[in-house]
Parts: sequence; C-alpha cells; structure tokens
Amino acid sequence: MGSVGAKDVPVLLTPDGRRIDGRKLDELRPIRIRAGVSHQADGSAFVEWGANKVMAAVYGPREVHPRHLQQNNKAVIQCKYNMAAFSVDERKRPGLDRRSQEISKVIGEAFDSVIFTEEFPRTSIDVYIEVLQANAGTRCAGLVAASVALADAGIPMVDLLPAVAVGKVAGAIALDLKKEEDNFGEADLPMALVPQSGRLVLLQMEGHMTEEELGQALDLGVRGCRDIYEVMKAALRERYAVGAPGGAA
Amino acid sequence: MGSVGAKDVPVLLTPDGRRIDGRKLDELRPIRIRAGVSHQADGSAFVEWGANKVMAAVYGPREVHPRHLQQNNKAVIQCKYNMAAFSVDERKRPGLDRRSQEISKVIGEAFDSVIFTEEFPRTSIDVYIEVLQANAGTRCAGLVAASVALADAGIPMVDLLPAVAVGKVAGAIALDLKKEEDNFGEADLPMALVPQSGRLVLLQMEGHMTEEELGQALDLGVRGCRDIYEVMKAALRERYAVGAPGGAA
Amino acid sequence: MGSVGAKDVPVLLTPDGRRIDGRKLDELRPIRIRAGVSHQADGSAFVEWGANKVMAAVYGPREVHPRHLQQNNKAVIQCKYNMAAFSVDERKRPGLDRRSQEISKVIGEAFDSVIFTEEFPRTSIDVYIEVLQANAGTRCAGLVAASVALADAGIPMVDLLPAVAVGKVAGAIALDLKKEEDNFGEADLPMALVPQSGRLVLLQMEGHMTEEELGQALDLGVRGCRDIYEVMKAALRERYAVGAPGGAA
Amino acid sequence: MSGEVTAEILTSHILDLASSGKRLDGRTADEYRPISVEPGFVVTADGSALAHIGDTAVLSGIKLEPGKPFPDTPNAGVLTTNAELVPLSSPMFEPGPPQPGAIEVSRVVDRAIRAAETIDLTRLCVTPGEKSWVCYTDIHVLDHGGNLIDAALLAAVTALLHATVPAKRFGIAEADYALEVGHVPIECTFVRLGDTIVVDPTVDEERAGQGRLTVATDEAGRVVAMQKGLVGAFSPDDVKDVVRRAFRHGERMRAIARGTGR
Amino acid sequence: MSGEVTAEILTSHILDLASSGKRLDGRTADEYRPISVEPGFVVTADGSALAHIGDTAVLSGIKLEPGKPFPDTPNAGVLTTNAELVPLSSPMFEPGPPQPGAIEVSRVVDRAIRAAETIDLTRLCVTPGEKSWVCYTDIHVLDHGGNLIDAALLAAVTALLHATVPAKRFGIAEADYALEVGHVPIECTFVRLGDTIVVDPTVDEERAGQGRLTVATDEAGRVVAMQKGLVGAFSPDDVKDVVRRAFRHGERMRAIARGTGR
Amino acid sequence: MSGEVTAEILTSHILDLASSGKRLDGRTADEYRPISVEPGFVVTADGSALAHIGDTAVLSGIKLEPGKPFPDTPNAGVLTTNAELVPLSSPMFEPGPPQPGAIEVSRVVDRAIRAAETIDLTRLCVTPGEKSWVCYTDIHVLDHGGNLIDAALLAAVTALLHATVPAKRFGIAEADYALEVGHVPIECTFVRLGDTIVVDPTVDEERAGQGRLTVATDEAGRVVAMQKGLVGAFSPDDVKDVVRRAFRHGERMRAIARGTGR
Repeated sequence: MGSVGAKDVPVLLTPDGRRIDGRKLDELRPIRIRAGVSHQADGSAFVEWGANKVMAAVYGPREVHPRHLQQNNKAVIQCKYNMAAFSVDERKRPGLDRRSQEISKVIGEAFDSVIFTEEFPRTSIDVYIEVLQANAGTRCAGLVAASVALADAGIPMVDLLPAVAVGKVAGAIALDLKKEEDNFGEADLPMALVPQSGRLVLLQMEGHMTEEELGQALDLGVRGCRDIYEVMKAALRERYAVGAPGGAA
Repeated sequence: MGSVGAKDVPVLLTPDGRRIDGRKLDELRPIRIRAGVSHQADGSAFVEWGANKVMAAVYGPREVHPRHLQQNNKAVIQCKYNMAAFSVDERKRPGLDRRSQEISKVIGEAFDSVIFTEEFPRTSIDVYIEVLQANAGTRCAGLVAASVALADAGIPMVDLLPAVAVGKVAGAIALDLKKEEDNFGEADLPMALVPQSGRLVLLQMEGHMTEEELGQALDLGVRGCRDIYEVMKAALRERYAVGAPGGAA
Repeated sequence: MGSVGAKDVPVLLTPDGRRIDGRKLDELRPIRIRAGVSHQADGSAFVEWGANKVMAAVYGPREVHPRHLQQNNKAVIQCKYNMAAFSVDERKRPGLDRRSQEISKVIGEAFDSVIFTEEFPRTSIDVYIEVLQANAGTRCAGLVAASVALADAGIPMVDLLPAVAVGKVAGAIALDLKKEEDNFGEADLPMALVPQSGRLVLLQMEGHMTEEELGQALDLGVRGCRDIYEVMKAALRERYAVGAPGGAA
Repeated sequence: MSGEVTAEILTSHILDLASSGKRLDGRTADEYRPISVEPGFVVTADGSALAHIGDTAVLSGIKLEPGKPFPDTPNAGVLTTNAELVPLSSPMFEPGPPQPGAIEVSRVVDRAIRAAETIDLTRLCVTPGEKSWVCYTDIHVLDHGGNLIDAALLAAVTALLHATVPAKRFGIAEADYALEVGHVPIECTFVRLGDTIVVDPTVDEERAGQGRLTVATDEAGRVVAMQKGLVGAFSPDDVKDVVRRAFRHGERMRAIARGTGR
Repeated sequence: MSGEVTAEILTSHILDLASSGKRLDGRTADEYRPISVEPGFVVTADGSALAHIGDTAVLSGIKLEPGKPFPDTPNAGVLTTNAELVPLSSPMFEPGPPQPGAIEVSRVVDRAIRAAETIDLTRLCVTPGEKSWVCYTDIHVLDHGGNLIDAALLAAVTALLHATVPAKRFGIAEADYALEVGHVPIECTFVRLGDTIVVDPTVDEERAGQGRLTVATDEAGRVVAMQKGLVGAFSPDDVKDVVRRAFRHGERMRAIARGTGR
Repeated sequence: MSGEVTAEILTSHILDLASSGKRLDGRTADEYRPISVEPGFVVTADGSALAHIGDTAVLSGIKLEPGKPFPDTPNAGVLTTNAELVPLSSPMFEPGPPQPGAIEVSRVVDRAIRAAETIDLTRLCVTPGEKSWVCYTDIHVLDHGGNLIDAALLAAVTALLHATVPAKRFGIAEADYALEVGHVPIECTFVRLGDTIVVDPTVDEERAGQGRLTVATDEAGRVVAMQKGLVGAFSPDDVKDVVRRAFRHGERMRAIARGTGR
C-alpha cells in the first residue's frame, strides 16, 4: 500500500476502465487449480493464479506435536504459510517472519471455522502452504490451495473456502489486485467466504476506504469468491476422475 | 559502576553529607506499594520507588510448563525479571538478555529460600516482574513487588522479603542509590533480608569496597530492609482492608 | 580446500617426497590417547593428535531428552561435536554452526552402525566431543576420542572405530593432513573403519580426485586406521590397568 | 481438565444471556467498559500512555532514535510497532518469543497507524538516504481482561500524541520538539455471540465468541484497517453493521485519546 | 506404534526382494526412476528449475544480489546454498529451524558445486574488496519420495545453467547477462540392501537401507564430493564400485540438466 | 526417582558429617581441594590456562581481535566474558543455548575482572572512536566436580596473565606484545551446611548446601564482587566471616595463578 516517496506511479486505470493488464474492475486473473499433486501428503493442491504459484499440503488427522497443544475435545488446526526465498523480487531470508506468522494464524482460524474438528479429538490437522512465486494475493491463493488440499485429504468440512482480495486502485474498487496494483493502490481487502452460509471466515483490510466503498468491496469480493468456488469444485471433480496423484507442480 | 572514559562526573556528595537529590547517606527514596493491582494474576503488586516503576504478578501453584521441570517433592519457583523496551534511556531490545536472566535466577532462588515449596509438589509458582521505568535498584524494587504479590496470592512463606541496595558514592557508604549515583559510584550491593531470621537470601556486589566498608554496608542495608518491611506490611494491610483488586498501575 | 585468491601457497611437498613437517606421504602425525579423563562422565577420553586437542565424554544409556526422540526398540545415539571459541585462529562464535551439526550427524550415524543399540531400548547414549585446539582432522580425532570414551563407558559395540583423513597434496595422495596441507591441498577424505569387518562407517570427501586416486586414498586410509586402532587399544589397556579416572586433560 | 468444563458452562451461559440481549457484566451489546488514558506514565519514554478499558490495562511507550532510512525510501523515517503480551498479564500467556497473538496485535495496531497516516514519515527524515528517526512504538500489556487490540491502539495513539522528538539529546537540533501527529485511528473490536454482535469483549466473551472483528477508523471518515480473528464467521451485512458502530465509538474514544472527552 | 510394525515388515520385504535382485517398484539395482527437469519454473528467481526423480520433486531458485566479499577473499564473490526440507514435503519433517537432514543436503550440494568449480567466484567480483555478487542457491523440497540429494543438486545445477545476473536491475552493468557456469557436478546416491547396492533409493529403501553413499562427479572425470550417511557400512570395494556407477549415471543426468538428453 | 532418594540420603549424610566438623572427602571446613593451573594449554588462543580444583577442570582461552569501541566509551577497548557449561562436563548440563547457570558463571567472573581493573581498557584502544581491541575471555568447563566459579576465574586470570596481544598478526604494530594485567581477582566460594560454612564445595555439597556465597577479592585488599546463589541464607556475620576467609585463600590462589605458589 502506498509506498512512501515512490517516484514513478504507473497508470493503474485507463479512462475506459481498463487495468494495467487489461482486465476490467471486476475481473479475476486466470486461475488454475490441480488437486492431488503430492505423493507424500494426505491431501494436496497446486494453484497458479495470475503470476502466483502456490502449493498446499495437508497431513492428518495425526498425533499432535508438540504434545502440549493437544485438545481433548477437538482436533487442533496447525497452519504454516511460508514463502520460498526466491518467490519474491528481493530474496526473502528463510524462516518465519511476523507477516507469515500472522497469515498462518488467520488462515488457520478460517479453516478452524469450517472443519468439523470435534470429530477428531486429540489430533492435529496440519496445513502447509508454500508460496513459490508471488505476485499479490498469495494468502488468498494459499487459502484456496489449502482448502482444495483439505478436501483432497477427505477432511470433513462445512464447505470449501474460496478466497479473493478486493482493492482500491486509482480511486476505484477492483477485484483481485496484481502486484503493481497492490504496491501503488490505496487499499487491500482479502476475504474468504463460506459459500453455503454466505459468511466470511477470513477478513482483513489495510489502506483506506470510505464506508460506502467498503460495502461495495465486500459485495464484489463475495461475487469473486463464488466464481473461484466453481474452479475449486472443478479441480476436485477432475481429481476424483483421475484417481492417482499427479506429481508435484 | 565507574563508566570508562566518562567526562562529567557530577558532584555526588556535598561537604555537609547531602546527596545529589538532597538525601542523607542513610535515607531511602520515597517508596509506595500497592497490592492487588491485577485482575488476572493470583497475586500482584505495583511499586513506585524513587523514579522506578515496577509491577509484579504471581500465578500458581499451577501446572508446570515445560513439564520436564516438574519436581516430585516440591513446587518449582519460576521467576522472570523483564524490562520494558521504553523503561531505560536507550531503548532496550525486547527479549531476555543475560543480565535479566541472571537477575531472574537470583531472585527466584531468594524466594525459593522462604516459600514452603514442599507444600505444593509437582506444581509451579510463577513470579513475573516487569520493570516499566528504571532508575537504579530495579532488582530490589522488583523483589519487593514480587514478595508482596506472593503474599497477595496467599503463597505460604517464612516471611516477606524486603530488599534494598547499598552503594559507595564519593567514598561514602550510602543507602538506596539512584541512577547518577549508580553510574558514577564505586560499588553497588543489593540484598534481600528475611526479617524474622535476620539472614540474607539475596546478596550481590560489584565495584570495590574494603572489608570494613563492606561490614558497614551490610549493616546499613539490613536497617534499610527493616524500614521497607514496614511499608510492605502496610500495603498488605491496606489490600486486605479494600478486598477487590484496584486496577493495574 | 583451495581457498580462492590465496596468494602464498607454501611448498607442500619436497622433491624427495617429504611433507611440510617432514613426514612421508603415508605417515601419521604423533597421536596420544588417554582414556578415563573425566570424573563426571560414564566414559571419556582425551586425544592429542598432531596439534589437535580433543576431549570426548559419553553419558548413558540414560533417559532420553527431549522425550519425543525416544525409540521403543533401540537406544538413540545423540552426538554433539563442538569447537571451543579459542580452538581456531579466528575466534569461533559459541553455538552450533552448520558444519558442526553435519559432523555431529555423520559421527552419530557412524557409532549407530556399531553400537548394539537394541540392547538398551528407550534410552539415550549421549556422545559429546569438544575440540579444544584444532589443526585439521578434528572430526577424525573426535571420533577416535569418542570411540575410546564409549569403550570406557562399557557400551557394547561391534568394534572400536579408528578414523583418519586422507588428502591430496601437491598432486599426491597423503595420509593425515595437517592444517597447511588441508588449506592448500586439493582434496580431503575423512573415513572411519570397522577393523573387524573392514568396512567404512564414516566416509566423506571434498575437493577432487580421479577414480584411481580415490582408490589409492581408500587403501591408504584403511591402513592408517589400522595403525590408529592399535593406539586406541593400548590406551584402553592402560586405562584398565590404572583403574581410577586420571583427571581431565 | 475441570477448567475445560467450567469454561464450557460459562460459554453456554454467556451465549444464553446474549440471546436475550444481556451480558455477564450488565452491559448492553453496544457498550464499552469504562475507558481511561493516563499520558506520560513513563518518563524514560519519549511519549507514553497507560490505557484502561475495564479490567484491561495496556501501557505504550514511544522511543525515537536516529537511524538509517530504508534504501527504497531514502526520504522517510522508520516506524516500528512491537507488542509484548508478557506472561505477567494473563494466565494464558507463556514466556518466550512473541506468540502469534502478540504478533497479530502489533501488526493490526501498526497497520492502523500507517494507513491513517498518523505519523508523516517524511517528517522523520533528517538527511535523505543517510539519517532518519526511527520511531519505536512498544506496547506492554499489564492486565489482559479482554479486547487487547482496542486498548493497545488507544495507548499507542495517546502516547504518540504526547511524544517529544529528542532532537537536542541526540545533537540533531537545538531543542526537542513535539512529535507531529496526523489522523488518529481508533480500533473497535466486536465478537459474535449467536445472533448478537457485542462490542469490547471480555476474555470470557472472546472465549465464547463465534468470531472476532476489529475495525479501525480515523476522523477523516475512513476505514483504515480491519481484522477478523478467532474461530467464527460474519456476513457482509454483519461487517457493514459493525463498521457503522465502529465509527461512532471511534469518535468518542478519539476524544479520550486527545484529552477532550471521556 | 503400529506404524513401527508396518515399517519393519516393509523393511524385511525390501531386503528379501533385494536378495533376489528385485525392487518394490520393479527397477533393477542400477536403475533410476524417471528423471525430468523444468527450468524457469519460477520467474521471480534469477534462475530456477523444478527437478523430478520419480515421486521426488525439488525446486531450486537462484538469486544474485550485490554484497561485500569476505575479507580474506577480496577478489571473489560469495556462494551460499540453503536447503529447506519444509514439512509440506514429507510427514517426517517438522516445522522450525533447519534439522540436521536439511543441513546435510545443503552442505553436500554446496561441496559438489564448489569442488567442481561450477561458478568461478572471481567472475562474481565487481570491485575488489568492496562489492561482489552474492549467489544464493535455495533448494525447496516439494515432495520427498526419497533420494533428495540427487534431486536437489540436479535442480540446483539446472537452475544455475539457466541463471541470469541481474546487473542492469542493480545498476552494475548496462544489461543483464547469463551466469557463467563451469563444470556441472552430478550426485548419485546408493543404499545397501544386504549384499546389493541399489541406486536412487525411495523413502522406503532409505529406511530399509544399511548405509547410504552419495558420490558427486563432474565431466572432467573427477570425483568432487562423497558422503556416507545413515546407519550402515561400505567396504572400500563397495565404494570403488559405486564410484564407477556414479560416473555412468552422472553423464546421463548431466545431459538432462543441460537439456541435451533425458 | 531412585536417583532422588539417593540424593536425599547423601544430603543428610553430608549435613550430619558437617555438624561434627567433617566432610565426605576428609577435608576441613576451610580447606580447598588440590589446586593447579597449566598456562598455555591451547596454542590457538592468544592466552590460555587449564585450571584444576580437585575433580573440577576448567579451560579458559583468550582471543584478542580488532573491533570498534562502544560509542559511549570511544577511548576504551571491549571486554567480553563467556562461559560454556557444555554437556560433556556434567550429567546436569543440557545441549542448547546458555542456561542461567552458565550465564551466572560468566557474569560473576566478568564482574570480578572489571571491578579489579585487571585489564586497563584504555590500553586496548587503538584509534579513539574507530578501532580498539576486543578481548574475549572464553571459559570452557571440562569436568564439573563442583565450585565452577572459583575454577573459572582462576583459569581466566591465569590465561590473561599469559596472554599476548597479536598486534603484528593484525598489522597494528611491529610486534606482538604481552597483555598488560593489573590487579588479579580471585573468587572463593562457600556453602552453608547447617551451622558450618565450608569452602570449595563439591557437587554433592552444593546440592546439600543451604546457600552458596562467592566473594572475589584482589591484592589491593578490596572486595570486588559477591554473589549469593542457590536456595539458602546467610547472616551479615556469616558474610563478614566468609569475606575474611576469602582474603586469605585469595592470596594463596593468586600466587598459584602467577606461578609463584601452589
């Protein structure tokens, strides 16, 4: 969001409402999802979304480690979102930074809101998200990948969790920002929807919007999530049709 | 103690025996103690002592964490002394440094010397000390706060633990050094007394003193501790009179 | 190995086949081993080998810590190789670096290959190696010290584990490199032998050798190990003759 | 173990009460506990404030030190926010490196301050590319009675409003001067209890809650940060409702931070 | 517990098969699983490749950044290799700081690249003693189906072969240019199963194995690194045999890395 | 568990013996175990010594390196003391970052050296504000038979007395020269066993002890550091008595450090 002292702000919106990559304000970037890409995990998925490449894997229900996190009446959801060192322009030092820890927390809580955790007391359901190539919207891409991986692992859930970020770019509310839009835009609002109930289980915002713009953004995001939901279901249908794991990435 | 290459040493003692803040050599700084300031802890206290502000809280007896520290025949005393980043002139990086770890150890051992730990086998009594504003003598202020907090928590002890530092300033033995005296003084000798037995359970010294000066310092410190003991008892009487917790700080 | 941009390469081999310290190509540095040097450990040894000084101590079989590493059908071997800060020319920051962790792993696996671990299920056998003065070949010196310490501790093993490094210096295959040879040499190949079976349980290589040189190096190393084996046995005989521990270092 | 049972009973009691519009401590769904701030609590800081919201007490201290600007923003100072959820403040917190909860508090507070442009970072530049002020906002929780985020930001902005740039001490100017402060963001946090969404949750209400939602607003009429947390969900209409309520509470709390209301 | 029993049964089955020259997946003792590389998999890296060996998938990314040469090698750039065995890739890996297994992979890969002089470090020097390129080779395991070391080095050298020095982006030259690559090392890993020594072990074979041996060779006919790992032993004759086999497999895999074979 | 029982029986036996003025190893209450030092034990250090007190063995090594003075003491060198209580030396020590016991040893040793002005830090300055020597005193425990602090300081001061400033190696002067050493502090440690206070405790005596007290003295007749440790208490008269004894033992041990006594 609004980097201080930046010199060259690119033209983010043409007079006829086209964005830097030619998309319309309510248009998603191309998205491709493959389920069952890992031979080791209990469930997995690979998502290419615009110029993002994200892999997710699920292990569990299994023994809780470290043990003192075990809960007697439910499974614990342990989520780790991580970025590969080479996934961003400036090399990221390996290891968990504060941003990754926050994202891991809110994604874990989102899944904890839809998984029937009480069916697996004293176990852990471990959700791992690896961002291999990043171009804005990685937490949503990761969440979508992880949601498909959870379904691939057969974890019982209320519903799949489509997710997308809405932003504000050159004064306009726009769906699914790419990197330049995110860097020079005015706001970013990632969300994850439970399609069945129409409720949001992940919602964050940074930047600034008026109350009215926020309402608009919420509605646009919900529509975007419903489109992504279809892609997710198609990926799972394809997975079940194929049967065997397809190979990582 | 004697910072190397320091240029401007202030006048620490006037010809008529007055200190930098007008105190006599055997005079304590003003001290104010409030017990029961936390709504969460089992016991707590807030101490303002000169320009020090220190809060202490006690949790327990409770389950030992990490588990392998559990002892079958006694409670373990786990003490953490910590300084807020903004409590000193130059911002202190958050996290335990070596000084804090040493102080935590000697304070914990002091309390372990007076608490009837054998009454609570397999449990932990956790003592937390947070220095919010520091002006020399924080380990003694923290120990006094923690001792009142332990009493507030109803932990059975031999006695309260008053504590004070004695120092050597401009060649004279002086009670309860403040920051300038500590920075430019010749010695610092913190101690904690069991009033009932007249014995010391915390005693450290850095700087230099002759054998004779040391004897003097011990005697002065014991007298100072006995004065602080009265303030501690008064704070607890007030606490029992009031009943409800008073609110942090 | 071959430090980049180094200016002054010393003469490592004279025309008549003598090395920088006068040794022949197949000649070991002087080696002295004392078993039973610690009063605390269950077994210990001190090795002086050329200008290396290395101490090893063994504790166990004892409780596994941390607990989750415990194995139901065998003892776990936990090995820590560590260098003292002052053991090398440029002070080494205390704490485990990546090199030490790798060496700890391969040495631990070497011992795991010869100890009858199945005799002590649910226990840990802890092997500690401290390099006090380093001059090339410390992992082999540490392994030899630890092997004698394990025997001193009475841990049942297939055999002792003599170890030595073979290198390539000025184009020639040479036994037991010292520091200058290691720094300016072309290859380093440390190995540990099970004399009984003639098999290697530790083998690493860095640098470069032809296939033929490698064969030569292996044969030379095995011969070196057999010589060291005799020194190890003599040290243990002396230890059993003496009985009481001899004092550290 | 028995602690778990007690917690479950308390949770269902709280949800029962909420279904008839009541709360354990007698408040209405849209009522904060008593709020107060005490600026200047710590004299070793360049700015400080102790904020109370009911039983919750959070201390914030500001420190300004000369440092180096980031290479990609040579004309800007540096803002750093750190929250310490020390184990003194709650039986739930453990000693050790910052837990995800502490990181979340510091990041949500940090985002609100940045997005509201509370501090004009270019004013913290001393020599472009060479020297700039680093402004540390440290948040130290003293008593965790619930709703840490709101208390943390309230303490932080009050501390910033009373902060001094120690330019003389560091030989950068002839005299120290007051830190310039722009928009003041306020965070308001809500939890869902069944069909009711209550503001300013206690610890027990957070535990019973079915989702937590924080909305930060500034006096320019902008939403500047949001964060949904914990297990649970909100409909878009819930969110819009909560935003409306956050603007209203925000106005009052901003006056408290500025010392012009209570 | 029952997991242990299953593992033991599988181990003896694998050893039984090996004693009659067979493997679980039908390969011969000297046969690799299918091998492939996909260079340029990650566009944010300055060079990258995804390598597959059977079920094993390893991604490597190269990043080049200006930095400072080490004081004792003022005319040389800096090479850094790091392997992340992230818990996504195997049920055996745990979150947290690098475990010994990850450290071993990165160090064995690093030694092969250095000893083969794959990168001429003096060509990475920009201003002696002042500025040089730091070349980061990061290895990210995506699917651990056994034999990580071979896949890791294969991915790394393929990524290096396709890497670009971002000299223009960092204002060091007029244009970016291809990273110069010298000898290409290849690592081949074997495990002993009784009297048989098989190449390219699966996870189950590694668990059943009685010693693991890795040999790196380059096209100059040199052995450039070796590493014996896991519990078990090899005779000198075993080692010599393994080295011969490593040269043969290395030649083929090098062609795959260079895109001239498969 | 049975270990605990054994320890309890041993503790009461030690206390019984003490009540009749005896010790397990036959010493009197005021008697040290045999003491020896071996300077120059490690040639890679700029100074070193191995100290033995009975079964206890501690190695200290000095390293001097050019570095930067602290901003607030531009005319002074830097002194750093670090103790490693490695798990090799005792069944009680665990691998990992320094435990409080190791930190206490290093800090108590450090305080004694600083307060005694053993090293004149201004003599370690090379260029004011720019370059100064950093003097690292590393303490490596090899065998922990009790009374680590006394052995650690004895090893450290002996190492300092034999240390060389490597000025030539670092191109700072034409030749290396001996490190200048001022007052030599000696620490003497005591534990209370009932009404008796014994010097130089063994591990078992430390475990049985009801308080530990360390007093550091120098040859200028000054007490330069004190540290009460472990569970237990001392009266002011106990302390005064212990100080008197510490001066006497200190004189003898200083001669051992200087090589003029034993």
